[in-house]
Amino acid sequence: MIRITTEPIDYHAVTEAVRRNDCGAVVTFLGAVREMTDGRQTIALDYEAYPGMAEKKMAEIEEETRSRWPVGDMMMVHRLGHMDLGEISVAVAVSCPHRDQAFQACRYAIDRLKELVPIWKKENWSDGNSEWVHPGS
Amino acid sequence: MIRITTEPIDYHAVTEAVRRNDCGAVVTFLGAVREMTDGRQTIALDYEAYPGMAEKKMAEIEEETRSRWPVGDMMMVHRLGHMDLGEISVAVAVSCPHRDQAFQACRYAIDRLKELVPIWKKENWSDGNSEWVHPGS
Amino acid sequence: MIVCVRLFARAKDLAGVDSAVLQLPQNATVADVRQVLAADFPGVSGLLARCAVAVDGEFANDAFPISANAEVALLPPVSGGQC
Amino acid sequence: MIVCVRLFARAKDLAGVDSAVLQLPQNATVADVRQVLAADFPGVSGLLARCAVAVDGEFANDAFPISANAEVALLPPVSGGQC
Repeated sequence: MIRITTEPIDYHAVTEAVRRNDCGAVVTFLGAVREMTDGRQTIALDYEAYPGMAEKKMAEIEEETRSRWPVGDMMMVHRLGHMDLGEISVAVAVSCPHRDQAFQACRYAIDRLKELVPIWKKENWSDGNSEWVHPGS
Repeated sequence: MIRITTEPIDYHAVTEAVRRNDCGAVVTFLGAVREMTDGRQTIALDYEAYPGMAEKKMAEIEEETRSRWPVGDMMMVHRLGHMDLGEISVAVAVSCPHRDQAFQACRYAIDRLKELVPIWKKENWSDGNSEWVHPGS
Repeated sequence: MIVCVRLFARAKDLAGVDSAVLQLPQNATVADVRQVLAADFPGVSGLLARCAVAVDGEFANDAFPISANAEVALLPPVSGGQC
Repeated sequence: MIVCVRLFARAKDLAGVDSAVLQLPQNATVADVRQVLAADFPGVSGLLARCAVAVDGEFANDAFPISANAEVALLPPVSGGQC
């Protein structure tokens, strides 16, 4: 299951959605707005997506992940728009029979999401500046 | 933070307890009563601990984990007693600045918990038999 | 051939628009999209080499052909690995 | 020297008791605990070699000395790696 939303992420619901009796392990990853990055202080982030393609890539990542590990269920949710310090921007929950599988599958899914899904963030620094984060500059 | 309880684990509270503004990543592991093990069907588990030593070992594992990764906060909770299919027996939540750290630290903590903490489980099989799980037999 | 290109994040800010109508040659490819974008929006040219291009919602390399009704998008690097 | 040993999980079921009072020699070690346990509770002897012994809440090897007021526990293998 994948979802893009502008509402706060109910990560408890995301985790509940993947629990299954045949899965002894659930791993949930939460990405949150972090205060300090390379010594600079963030007060908020803005997330923007290329709609349509973002959902499509997330669905592909779910398929990839399911093809590699015995996933019982998985759910990936990304929030867009303005988020304050500490708010959750992304949640990925994966259930598998065993914990090794669940850790690997969840890690793979969030790594691929951050690599492939067209969603960008703009840092709003405490000094009043703001800038899009485009690694490699 | 570590806790041993006979009550159902509120894993949402466990995760909330480790969220911090300086941590962009939270990883939560849940271990649940799985239905099938090596082709046999479980209907319930009973967990028993060596009280005192179990808490002490969990506290040591928290210290070990904090010494290896920049953990913002972490919480490990193990439930004891009788648990039905799907119920959560253990929850481990770890926050770190970055996700690589949080995944590694959470994985390490649950692996060490399962290796070192004197807590045992008894499988109650659907055929009416029950047996303690002691790997290596 | 006329094609509409969507711009995101810093590319959008640098161009000052979130979409641009480009005049492309017949049998144009993604390489032509990049060239015309750089010419029409000089402010974007520095970022352009680091951007991916998507055609109809899929990453496309420079040789990928552009059809007249394609949806084209310029995608700056995503923020991978930062949390 | 009299020492009380706590038993858990299958060791407890096999012995039929959750604690046992052992008569140990002076200057006894964990090895003596194992030997006397096996003699007093033959049903446990098969599992014994795979069990750890804890003294005062810490894992202890066979050479570890036992004091008269030590808390000793026999710990069958834990269920690591099963979820």
